[in-house]
Amino acid sequence: MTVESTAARKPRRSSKRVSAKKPPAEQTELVQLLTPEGERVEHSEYSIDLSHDELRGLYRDMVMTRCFDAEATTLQRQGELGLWASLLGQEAAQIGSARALRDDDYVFPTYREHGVAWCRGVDPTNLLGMFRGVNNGGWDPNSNNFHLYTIVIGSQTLHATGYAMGVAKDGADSAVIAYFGDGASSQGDVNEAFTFSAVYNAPVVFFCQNNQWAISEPTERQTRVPLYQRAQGFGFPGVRVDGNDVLACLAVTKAAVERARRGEGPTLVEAFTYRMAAHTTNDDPSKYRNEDEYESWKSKDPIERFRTYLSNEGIADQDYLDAVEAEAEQLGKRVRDAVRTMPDPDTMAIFENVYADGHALVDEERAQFAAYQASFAEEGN
Amino acid sequence: MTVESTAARKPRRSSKRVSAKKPPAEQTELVQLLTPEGERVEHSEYSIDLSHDELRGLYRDMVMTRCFDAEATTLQRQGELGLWASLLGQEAAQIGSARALRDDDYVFPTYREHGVAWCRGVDPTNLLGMFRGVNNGGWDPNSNNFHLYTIVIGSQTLHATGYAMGVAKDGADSAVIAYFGDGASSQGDVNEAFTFSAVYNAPVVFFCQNNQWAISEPTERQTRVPLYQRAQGFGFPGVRVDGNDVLACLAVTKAAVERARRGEGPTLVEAFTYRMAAHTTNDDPSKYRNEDEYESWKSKDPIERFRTYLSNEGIADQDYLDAVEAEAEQLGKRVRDAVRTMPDPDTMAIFENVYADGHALVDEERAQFAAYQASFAEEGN
Amino acid sequence: MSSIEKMTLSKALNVSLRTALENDPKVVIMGEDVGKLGGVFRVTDGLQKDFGEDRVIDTPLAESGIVGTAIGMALRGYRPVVEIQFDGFVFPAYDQIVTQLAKMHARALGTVKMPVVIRIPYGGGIGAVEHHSESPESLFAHVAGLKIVSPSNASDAYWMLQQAIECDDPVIFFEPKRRYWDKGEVDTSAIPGPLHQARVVRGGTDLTLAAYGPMVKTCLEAAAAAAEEGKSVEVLDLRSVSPLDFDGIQKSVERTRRLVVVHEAPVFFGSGAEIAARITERCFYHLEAPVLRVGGFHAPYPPARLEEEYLPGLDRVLDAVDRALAY
Amino acid sequence: MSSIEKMTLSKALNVSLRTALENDPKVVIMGEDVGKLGGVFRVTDGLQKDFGEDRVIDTPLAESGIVGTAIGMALRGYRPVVEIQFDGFVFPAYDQIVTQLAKMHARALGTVKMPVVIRIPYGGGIGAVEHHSESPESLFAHVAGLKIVSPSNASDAYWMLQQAIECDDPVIFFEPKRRYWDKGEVDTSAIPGPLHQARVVRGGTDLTLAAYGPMVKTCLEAAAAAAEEGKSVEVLDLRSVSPLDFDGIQKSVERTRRLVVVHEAPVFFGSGAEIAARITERCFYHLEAPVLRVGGFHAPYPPARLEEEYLPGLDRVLDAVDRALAY
Ligand SMILES: Cc1ncc(C[n+]2csc(CCOP(=O)(O)OP(=O)(O)O)c2C)c(N)n1
Ligand SMILES: Cc1ncc(C[n+]2csc(CCOP(=O)(O)OP(=O)(O)O)c2C)c(N)n1
Ligand SMILES: [Mg+2]
Ligand SMILES: [Mg+2]
Repeated sequence: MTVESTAARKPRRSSKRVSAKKPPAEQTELVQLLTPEGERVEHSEYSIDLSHDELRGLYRDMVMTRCFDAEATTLQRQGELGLWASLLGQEAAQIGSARALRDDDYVFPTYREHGVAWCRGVDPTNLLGMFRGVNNGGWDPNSNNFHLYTIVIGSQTLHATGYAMGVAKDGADSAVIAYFGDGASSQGDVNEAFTFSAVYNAPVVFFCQNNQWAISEPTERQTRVPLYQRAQGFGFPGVRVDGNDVLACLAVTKAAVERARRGEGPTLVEAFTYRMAAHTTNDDPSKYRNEDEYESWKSKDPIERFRTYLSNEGIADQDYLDAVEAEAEQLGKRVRDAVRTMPDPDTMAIFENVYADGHALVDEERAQFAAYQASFAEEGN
Repeated sequence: MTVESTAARKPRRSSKRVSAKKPPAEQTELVQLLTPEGERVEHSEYSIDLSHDELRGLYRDMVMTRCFDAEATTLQRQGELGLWASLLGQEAAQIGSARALRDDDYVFPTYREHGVAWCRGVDPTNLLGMFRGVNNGGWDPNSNNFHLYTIVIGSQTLHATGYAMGVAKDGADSAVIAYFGDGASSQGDVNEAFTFSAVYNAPVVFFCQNNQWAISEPTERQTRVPLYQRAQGFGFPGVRVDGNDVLACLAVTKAAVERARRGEGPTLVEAFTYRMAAHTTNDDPSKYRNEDEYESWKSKDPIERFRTYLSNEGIADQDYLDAVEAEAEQLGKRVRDAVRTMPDPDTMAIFENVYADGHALVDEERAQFAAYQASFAEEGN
Repeated sequence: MSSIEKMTLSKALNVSLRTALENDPKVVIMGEDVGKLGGVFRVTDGLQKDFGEDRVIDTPLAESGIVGTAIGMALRGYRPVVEIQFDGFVFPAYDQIVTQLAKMHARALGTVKMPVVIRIPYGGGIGAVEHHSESPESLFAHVAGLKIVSPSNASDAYWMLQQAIECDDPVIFFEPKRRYWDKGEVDTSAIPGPLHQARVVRGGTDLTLAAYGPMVKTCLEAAAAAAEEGKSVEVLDLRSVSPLDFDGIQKSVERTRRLVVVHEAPVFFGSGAEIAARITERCFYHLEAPVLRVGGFHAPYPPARLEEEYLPGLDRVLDAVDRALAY
Repeated sequence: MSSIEKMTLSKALNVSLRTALENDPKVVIMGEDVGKLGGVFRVTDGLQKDFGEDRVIDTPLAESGIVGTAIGMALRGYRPVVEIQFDGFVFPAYDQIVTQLAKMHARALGTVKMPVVIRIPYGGGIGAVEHHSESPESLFAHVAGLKIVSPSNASDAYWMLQQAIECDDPVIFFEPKRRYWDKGEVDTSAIPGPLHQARVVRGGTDLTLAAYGPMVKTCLEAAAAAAEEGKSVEVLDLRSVSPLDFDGIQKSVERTRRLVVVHEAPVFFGSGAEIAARITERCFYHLEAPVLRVGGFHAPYPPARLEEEYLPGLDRVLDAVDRALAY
């Protein structure tokens, strides 16, 4: 028996897909407050009114984040980090959404939310610990209400939902935000998070950065309709926002967060953006995507467009831009120095924090290993 | 710190739910071809044109199934079965959907699809093996293209999707149908099946019997919008059909199956029905639901309404109805006898079929156990 | 003031949950059918009625979701006690348990705690259909970050659950479902011993039988039968699978010089393997026979009509005792 | 006609997959990034280009879905070879593997077969972040219905994968990722030995080191180092974890009278436990020392900068050898 191809079905299938997909999505469904050319436009549902200070702040956040990210990539090339997952191109999605939050809100990131971490006040060098291989998560989640980076795709969405259920139980009006990617949308856990959050009306915002790639797989391998539409099937609203438009990301996230505060339950925000860099420093995108796509997205760069807007509107002058640049360089230097002097963990850290209340076997193995190590020291004497 | 209730959020939450739910759903969204009073109505999208023989056949299927089911319940009470999961009330959903299939289509059931099994030609006594505890699945799935009963909620939906991917690969125009319950809709696996089937455009029909209960939990614990709407978020159509209307179930399933054959991919059918019996013979529904609900659904009984229709239209006379009744009693008797004489499995069956290609440890344990057992025989001598 | 009462093991669990809900407002119960129904084994019977839907939460039918949201609630300061309906249905939650729940405390360098209890009715002997009779404890014991316990009687059921809920680590609490209806005395004002310590439930000098959960009773019966034949068999109720009380086992084996480990779970890669390996290392010069294991076969749990022969019963335990004594 | 070629272990896997795709139209490859990218380790490099998207299938990012649909395809007559991207990401698929894949053949009373191979790059030593360095084989070995193998060299990689794909049972194929770049000779026209048989890769008389996958190389190095000190250490490449070749181990241990088992996975409830328990039972009167185990600690796999000390290396193996010989 030979294996026939599915060709017979394919033409219909792909024609189906084309008709169901992008053209309407990108144009009519996408919330945008700033065009790629840096022109401010209004949206019927989402508006925003920020002071010049606040606007400049968003710019600064994005520049600082990008600079930090570039520094980390360099540090990886120099062997100071084992790996780096760059957020290049996703600054607007991250800064916009994160700046919609209050301090008492809680964030559940993936492994790529360096911009969000920045807004939460997490020291950037802290983010590098796990990429350098000195720990598996280098900060106390509760000091900035910013949970640890989560690598197992999608699992944090359930933690966010549970946390939000707890918030509701406490009668607090905080909101919770869960970040995840387009690839993650396929995981059972993410869909269970949709179910639980809807059923319990949990105050959580699902913020999906659709950067159009899950390593080498384009979003069509995960869904045949725009991802924001997924929410409707679970009974809560979904909205697609221009992920390279920091103002729109802020406005849309703010609206979602406020819904959550008002007790109206979850919202899915799909930030339509693009992963400008490789998946991680281990990855070689030339294997699976072409230069054209990259170029077309370069012209939609989130920082460029925002700078154009700020300059055109006279909100930021060259001095300000230069000052931010200088500050970013300072940050880069600080991070560089900090990483290079970051101490390796003590070997015995292997046995630390395995349990909060202790475990006899860990104690036994710790003691044995210490004795084993001491035997070398003795030999060395 | 005290735990406040979520009361502050609750009013809004529940008002939200009410407005989003049943009233419109049941009336405007529900596909119906036969009213609870047995009156034939037309539907703009779904029609059906069956011969009198075919119509009588559907009636016979439902009556035979119900009778078999009742017999199994009795056998459980008598201790002949360890457990029984009754389909009482769901006959129309099962017979209607199953009669929409061709022999070369493939069925993936839960543990309650006795009516579907009947339509596929599986000998009813075969279904009882696992409930009697003589096996974990008593038939060859390929002899009737009816897969084994699956107990781990939702997992068969992925098997169905994979099978359908294989069908497409073979270039065949068969369809696959996956049965599952309202509770199952919450499982990650079911949602992953939606994703895979959509992405690969697999020829599969997801047939959800929303019998409104997952053991003691009402459907509101699984979703706050009607379940058929879930499909849309994954990019394929969902439709809600009156699950107590055998004609509508047949028409809607047939349309979905034909879509699959034409290479248009998956469809979700939600058959809105009611679990008239306990979850299983172990369950006591009086703990969690009230008599009223039961009574109101009794008046929508799928067999009653179909009989009324057949009688009113002169499609079946009393002789026919009596003949079916008699045949059903025969079936009951046959099943009763078969179960009572069903042999217990041989002890050594424990070691059979663990592997297809053998495994040294199984061989070793089999031999040891045989020797151990033989030692008693010797002692006995 | 005495507070000793005779009750079934499942009732003891129910009372223990009630006490926990009363004592700590952060304790919440989550699971399928734990509310109005009170769980399929009635272990949470009446709790939702008395503590409300906010404390006793019926969840959607999704085990990964249950454990995943429990983790989130623990991060928020709650102490969720999660019910998995049957042993065979814990696997959809396996990823959340193994990659998240078990590792969160370490990942956070100790800054967050994971006081989550996962209750799982486990084991066979109740004539159930597939997936309702398994003993998956080994699949969790290998994973660092989890604690695993299993009571064998009503008193332990009450107290060990109290201790599990008070523990700041995730505890998988395996309930011996075929012993749910066994009655025993529970003293709710006693001071319990350490959660992870084995207990000698019958003294003996010729051989040690080590078991936990449902097999403790079987071992006691076997020891009684052996006594009639003049063999003095000690029975250890291990109570905890992670950590295992190797000190306690060693102490017993140094006296009896023979050890048989009994569990329902398959022998291959089961608890008996770990116990045999470590005790052999610790007691190499004491052991007069290899540590023998009695347990399930390397086969799926069989249909109900075969379980009596599949499950380690009196005869198979005694057979192992005889074999060990024959060395 | 000779067909011997020197290639890396990962290349041998690639060639093996290519051969399987050529020989059997029912073989399909499924996984995340297995298509254009050729997998994150390039094991499927070039295969989609040559065999098309219908044979080499990029899947949605959902491991349960991958294994679940592979089961369905196997039911339809296909022979899916599934790739899980890293060890730590197999757990979302655990339920499908344990409750469905492993049990389907038995559930169907033998009427259906489950020829599904699950390839998992596993183990540490590559300086990766969390979840990318684990060795979860024990968590599968306890489950009946699965077969578990792990090659240690290029030739075995090629042949064992051929055999796994030909096998009508589900096989979990653990690939020692830190050995992917090690070169070895592969004779693609040889006649391979049985898939589940251990192999003596270095003869010796004083002690047996048993290992599989990545640790075989370490054990060979340890044996060489021991030889310099005048100790004759035999090294067994177990190759298969389920079934374990107890006959092969026993034969070796009856000669050497001492056994040390080495694996990266945590010792507690690891393969070493099962081997120690059973070999002690089989060779009770032969063993001059308890079976010792060298492996991971009961702790999450540590961050990369600690893995050198965490992983069993030459020194820790030699330490165990010395301890065993000291008895
Ligand atoms: C459960 C699981 N499976 C596989 C992986 C390997 N992996 C890491 S990132 C990634 C792609 C994620 O794509 P997406 O969700 O779109 O996020 P992005 O990386 O684009 O930000 C994969 C497959 C993982 N980390 N976890
Ligand atoms: C993974 C899993 N979790 C829990 C159960 C226990 N269980 C058996 S049936 C059932 C309810 C199923 O409800 P639904 O999907 O609506 O199907 P119905 O029984 O109503 O036909 C539950 C929770 C199970 N079988 N599998
Ligand atoms: Mg992405
Ligand atoms: Mg139901």
